[in-house]
Amino acid sequence: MIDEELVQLLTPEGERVENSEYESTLNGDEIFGFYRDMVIIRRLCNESTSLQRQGQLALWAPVQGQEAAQIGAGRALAPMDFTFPTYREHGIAWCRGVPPENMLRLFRAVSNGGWDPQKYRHSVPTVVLGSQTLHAVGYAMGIQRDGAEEAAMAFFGDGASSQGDVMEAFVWAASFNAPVVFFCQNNQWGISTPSTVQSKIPLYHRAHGFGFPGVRVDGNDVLAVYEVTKRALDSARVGGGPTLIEAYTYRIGAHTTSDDPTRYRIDAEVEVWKHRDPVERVKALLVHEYKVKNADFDGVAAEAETMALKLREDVLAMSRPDPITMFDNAYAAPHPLIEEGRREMIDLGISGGEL
Amino acid sequence: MIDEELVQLLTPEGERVENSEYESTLNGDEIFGFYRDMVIIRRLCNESTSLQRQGQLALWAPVQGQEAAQIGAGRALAPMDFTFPTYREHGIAWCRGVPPENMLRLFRAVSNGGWDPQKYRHSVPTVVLGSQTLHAVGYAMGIQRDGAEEAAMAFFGDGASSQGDVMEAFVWAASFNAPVVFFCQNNQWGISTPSTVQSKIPLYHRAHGFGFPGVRVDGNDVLAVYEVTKRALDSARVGGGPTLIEAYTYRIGAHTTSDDPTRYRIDAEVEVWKHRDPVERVKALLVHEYKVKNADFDGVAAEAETMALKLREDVLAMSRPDPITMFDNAYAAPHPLIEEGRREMIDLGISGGEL
Amino acid sequence: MTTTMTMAKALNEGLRRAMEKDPKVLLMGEDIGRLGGVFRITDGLQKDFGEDRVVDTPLSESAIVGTAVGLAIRGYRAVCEIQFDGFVYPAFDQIVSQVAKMHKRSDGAYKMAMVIRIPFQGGIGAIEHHSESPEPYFAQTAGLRVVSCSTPNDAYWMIQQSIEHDDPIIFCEPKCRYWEKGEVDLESPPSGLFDAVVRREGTDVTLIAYGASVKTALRAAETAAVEGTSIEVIDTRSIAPLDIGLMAKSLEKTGRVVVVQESPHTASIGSEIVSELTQRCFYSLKAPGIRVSGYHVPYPPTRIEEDYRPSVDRILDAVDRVMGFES
Amino acid sequence: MTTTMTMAKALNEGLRRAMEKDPKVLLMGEDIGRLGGVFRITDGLQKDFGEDRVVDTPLSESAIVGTAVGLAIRGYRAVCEIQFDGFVYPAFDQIVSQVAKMHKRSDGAYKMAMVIRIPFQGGIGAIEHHSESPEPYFAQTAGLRVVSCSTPNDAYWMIQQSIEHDDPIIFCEPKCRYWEKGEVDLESPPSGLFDAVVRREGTDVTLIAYGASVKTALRAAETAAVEGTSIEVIDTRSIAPLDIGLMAKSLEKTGRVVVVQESPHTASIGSEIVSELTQRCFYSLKAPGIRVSGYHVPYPPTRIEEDYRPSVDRILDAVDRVMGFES
Ligand SMILES: Cc1ncc(C[n+]2csc(CCOP(=O)(O)OP(=O)(O)O)c2C)c(N)n1
Ligand SMILES: Cc1ncc(C[n+]2csc(CCOP(=O)(O)OP(=O)(O)O)c2C)c(N)n1
Ligand SMILES: [Mg+2]
Ligand SMILES: [Mg+2]
Repeated sequence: MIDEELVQLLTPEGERVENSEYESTLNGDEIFGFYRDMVIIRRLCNESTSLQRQGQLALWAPVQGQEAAQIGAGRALAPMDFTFPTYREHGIAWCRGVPPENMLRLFRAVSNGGWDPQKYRHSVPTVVLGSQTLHAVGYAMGIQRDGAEEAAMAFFGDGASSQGDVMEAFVWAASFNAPVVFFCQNNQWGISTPSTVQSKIPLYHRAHGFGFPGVRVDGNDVLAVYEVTKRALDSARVGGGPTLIEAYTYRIGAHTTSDDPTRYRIDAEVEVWKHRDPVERVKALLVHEYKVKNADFDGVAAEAETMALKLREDVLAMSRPDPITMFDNAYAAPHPLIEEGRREMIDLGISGGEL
Repeated sequence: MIDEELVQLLTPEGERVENSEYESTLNGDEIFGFYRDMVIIRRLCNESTSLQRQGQLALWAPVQGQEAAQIGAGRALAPMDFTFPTYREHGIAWCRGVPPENMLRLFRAVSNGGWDPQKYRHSVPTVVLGSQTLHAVGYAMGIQRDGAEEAAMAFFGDGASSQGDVMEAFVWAASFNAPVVFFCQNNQWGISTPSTVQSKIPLYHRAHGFGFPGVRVDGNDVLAVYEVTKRALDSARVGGGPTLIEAYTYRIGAHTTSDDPTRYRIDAEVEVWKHRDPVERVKALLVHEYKVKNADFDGVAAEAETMALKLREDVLAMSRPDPITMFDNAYAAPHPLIEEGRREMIDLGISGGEL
Repeated sequence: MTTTMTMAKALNEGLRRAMEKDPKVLLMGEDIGRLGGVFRITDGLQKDFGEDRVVDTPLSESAIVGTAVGLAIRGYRAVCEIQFDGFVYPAFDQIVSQVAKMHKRSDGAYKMAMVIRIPFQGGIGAIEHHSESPEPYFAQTAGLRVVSCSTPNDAYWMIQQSIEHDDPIIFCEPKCRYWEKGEVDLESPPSGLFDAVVRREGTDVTLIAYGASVKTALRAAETAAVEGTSIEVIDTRSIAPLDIGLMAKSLEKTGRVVVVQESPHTASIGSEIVSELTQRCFYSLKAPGIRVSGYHVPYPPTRIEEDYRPSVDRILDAVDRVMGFES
Repeated sequence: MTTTMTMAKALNEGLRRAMEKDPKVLLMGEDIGRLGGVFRITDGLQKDFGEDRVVDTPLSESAIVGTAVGLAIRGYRAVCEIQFDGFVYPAFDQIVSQVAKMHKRSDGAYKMAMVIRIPFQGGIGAIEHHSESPEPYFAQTAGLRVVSCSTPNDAYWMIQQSIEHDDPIIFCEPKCRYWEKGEVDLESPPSGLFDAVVRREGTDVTLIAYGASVKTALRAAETAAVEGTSIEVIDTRSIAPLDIGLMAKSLEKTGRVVVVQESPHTASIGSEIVSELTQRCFYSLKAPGIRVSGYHVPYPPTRIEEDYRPSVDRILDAVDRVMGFES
């Protein structure tokens, strides 16, 4: 994994790497905290996959392999920053404080969102590829007008990078010098499409053509992701303008539970990347450098287990919404067709709801 | 006008410039031919402006200042190449052999196109900014499938460069290594918007982020534009993939005859660029290096005059189409609503046409 | 207090007043700053409110609307200018999948307060893409509201009401009426934003129109009056939702309805009005409702646009048909 | 020769046959190659026809359609797969301003022969944007044609007929029916591409539907039959243009019409059908036409989608209303 361009602070074996531009500012407790985040997210993700297999979720989009990218980025955020995710940013949602059961409301098909985006400063899940990048830029333009020292951060994938919206977001961010960080998780696949179909050169280069910095970071190295993201956010908050971060990582699992990756990629590739596991890497560091005990790791595992059980319970308890709720929040102000629809539904006896 | 990045073969004063990468391959006759093209195009453009002022055209989009960019590019094309213009590529249309009166049918509002795009291998005028760049890439993908040694060439402006479609065209051209040349005339304005709003760095850099070459050429230097374009086309035709050419030039006139540039730009800027006039530049070269006589220049002027008169006559002779022609070519195959519309129009006595 | 001004000026004044009232209101669009917009609707506003509130944007419609979404999340109220109707489609995805659905997706946490101003319809002799009627697309889309002004007074008030409204609004401006003058009441709005109004009373036929077609409808009504037919002209003002109640009341009186629109008739506002009215007023109907629409062709070269757009003659022909239906 | 297959397989076979017949036919889309598309409609085709004819594209819908335009100019016939209905909107501008209008703009020199395949409507329990009904937008747009298959046999033939057709066609596939089996006649097409068909004969009510709703309509007709109401079910097949003639003939017999669709009713296909039929069959009408549609809300979370989509119950309720109208 020798790549001149890649910012890396830890080898896949968990050994420190010298980097002329970035150094880790994290202490052992913080790193252990990141480890805990990653373990919990992975466990919750696995639980969600089983829930889906058992027919309890309509769909699940696994995050396995991308935990370091998401936790490194998520932990670099300041509370007042605002994040704009896709459908796979469970690790970011976790860092923003979104309760896990909220993350699953979309996948249980009981909500088109799932959490209060204003409360957690973490926007709604975005399924139409790339749209959210423009929302982030607009939000960042709002930050500028408020004179606030805050940043917006947009997440997207290697596949989404080919959408016009994402590139318009680059144009605008550069034009207005907006306080926004673009965080592209290049997990090398967009469903069955390899990232080389989107770009033959590393994606972070794209930023340079728009006039702002692009950085490629080892997305399986939580220390590196953290430092790179933190610097980009710090810069954005004080008028330094946008940065594109390409977190070079890998989607270990299927695109979603509906997908069958054996149809389009070979096991050997997955195996190679399993050896670059982001969780094991930081665990190795914790063992060697910080002498963290097995008992501590076990403690995290146990905590994750408990959370997974709680998540399962919460999901099972999410019942089918009253159909009449489909009329809620379609509009903010009264609307005759909404009233008409509600009335019809009640008349038909489909809902026991009231007008 | 010292700009390290800019490919230039002639100074604004018409003196040769040494360039390490490009040298002019044109002989005196050819250069005189380009001069003639430019003079004719300018004259026809001025005639069109007067026609508009006299109420004979709905609109006109002047090309003044951009003659070298268009003639240099247009003359670099091979007959079998296919070009995809905007609404301002009168010089390209000229090089493709489109009769001048055809170019004006759009502006006289008697057609949404005006010429046979298949015959001249020059596509229809495109008004929705940037759309045509994708058409060019698709056409180039067709060339690849036919195994032909041809190229497609897409024209667009600095303003249009901010449209998602243009950037998707870059992604696709790179991904498929398509034989397409993107020719951006950076005339520094998109109506009232300076090109610096679209990009703070020179636009040709954008190509590098997509993984293909970008070149900035002095768009007022017909020799340089020709060589740069020719090389890009040659490369595309033999599998070298796309190139982005930024022709750095200036829109001397108004955006269109509906526009009032005094509202947003200062005369001094226009004056500076008038001193970089593309026609005068090549004329100076012809005088000094090739000893072209005044009589020859006068001959061109007279020829242009005759063509302008003919254009005026042709335009005045373009009468209002029979309204029933609006139903022609809406569909290629029969369609009940078209029949219905035709019938109604005839019944109403609006058209004397027949079903 | 009333004063006379063009619709363009009324919109300009309406925007100014909205910006004065609420510092969160900002304008975004192509060429709206120094140039004042290609129609000068925002003339002088950048000078008075600054570049942060009257934003000249890069040329990307999807981004104009997409960033307005982000601004709405941050509590701003963006008024986006789309330069011409035919250039709204690059923003269609953001409008239909984001603007229209984000309030719902956020379970009410986000308000998508924004106005998307579109100079629409034809009649100015322009080239292609400058004369279209995209309102049926937006009316079909749940989550949006669509309105159109037909007089300077409505322009002045409806733009302000739209900006104050918490749902996203597609604001359709009949560009061929920008330069026509009318009385503007600077003190109180003529009616609610979603109310239709009767522009002329009549007893034989209900003639429904919006935008530029309202004036054409009124002209047709005048001509018809000379010939003895009494036409009631209704300006829908709101295109979605439709104030069907008012239209039904009129139809119950007249028994005949003609709807005028510049868009082609398939799945149009006219189709909607005719379907709804047929359902509500079936027994009052003396003739089936008729739509007078643009033809089902791409907007033609404008030398012949007046034969594409519903004309007084075509409206009167439709009136004759509904009047003569029994025979 | 007939054989039984699913609609997914029928589309696959239809595509295969079209590609065999005409070397200019090529398929483009996201994940259509090695994966065979998320619905496996193109399964195995890349293996057999190569990467140049079954093109896995970068993820940009506007480019999928925009390059298809260029390919059409070069004489190719692209069949574009849009992965799900909700992802067609980024391509809306190319579809509406280019695909629909280039034949006209070129004064006939260009043929925009292409098919844009869209798996549409709901019923598969998916997340947002995977269950929409965008057909009203395309039906409104002059220059386009819109069709939808409701059986494997139609799927097999209509996809081939669409590919052979010289106008651009929006091909709407009812995704929730992909896995249902039916007889496919491999020798001759059931009817012309733009013909509606009567799926069940009846005398009391004309029930019109397309796509996934056809089966629901047939179920409703069965139930109604038990209760003594005879319903004629028409599958429009073509959504634009509409085969109004066939529908009018039915309505002249029954006097009552109900249209079923999953899109909201405003400016919808249903509005169009009701308006047109009212105009053509005014004196035959015993009751006003009724539309049974999706509600005017963003497509809801799919745990409750079956209460959003027109159900047998809602259709029967509408049937009761048109049957009981006189009383
Ligand atoms: C506009 C749009 N087109 C297509 C899709 C269908 N789709 C969902 S995810 C996906 C792949 C995205 O890949 P990438 O951006 O790399 O993100 P990842 O799934 O790898 O996290 C596709 C094509 C979509 N959601 N939106
Ligand atoms: C999608 C779209 N948005 C807006 C417009 C209106 N418009 C026409 S030309 C123009 C400026 C284009 O500038 P540029 O691309 O630099 O080309 P130039 O006119 O300078 O040749 C604008 C905004 C349009 N034609 N298409
Ligand atoms: Mg990916
Ligand atoms: Mg320009």
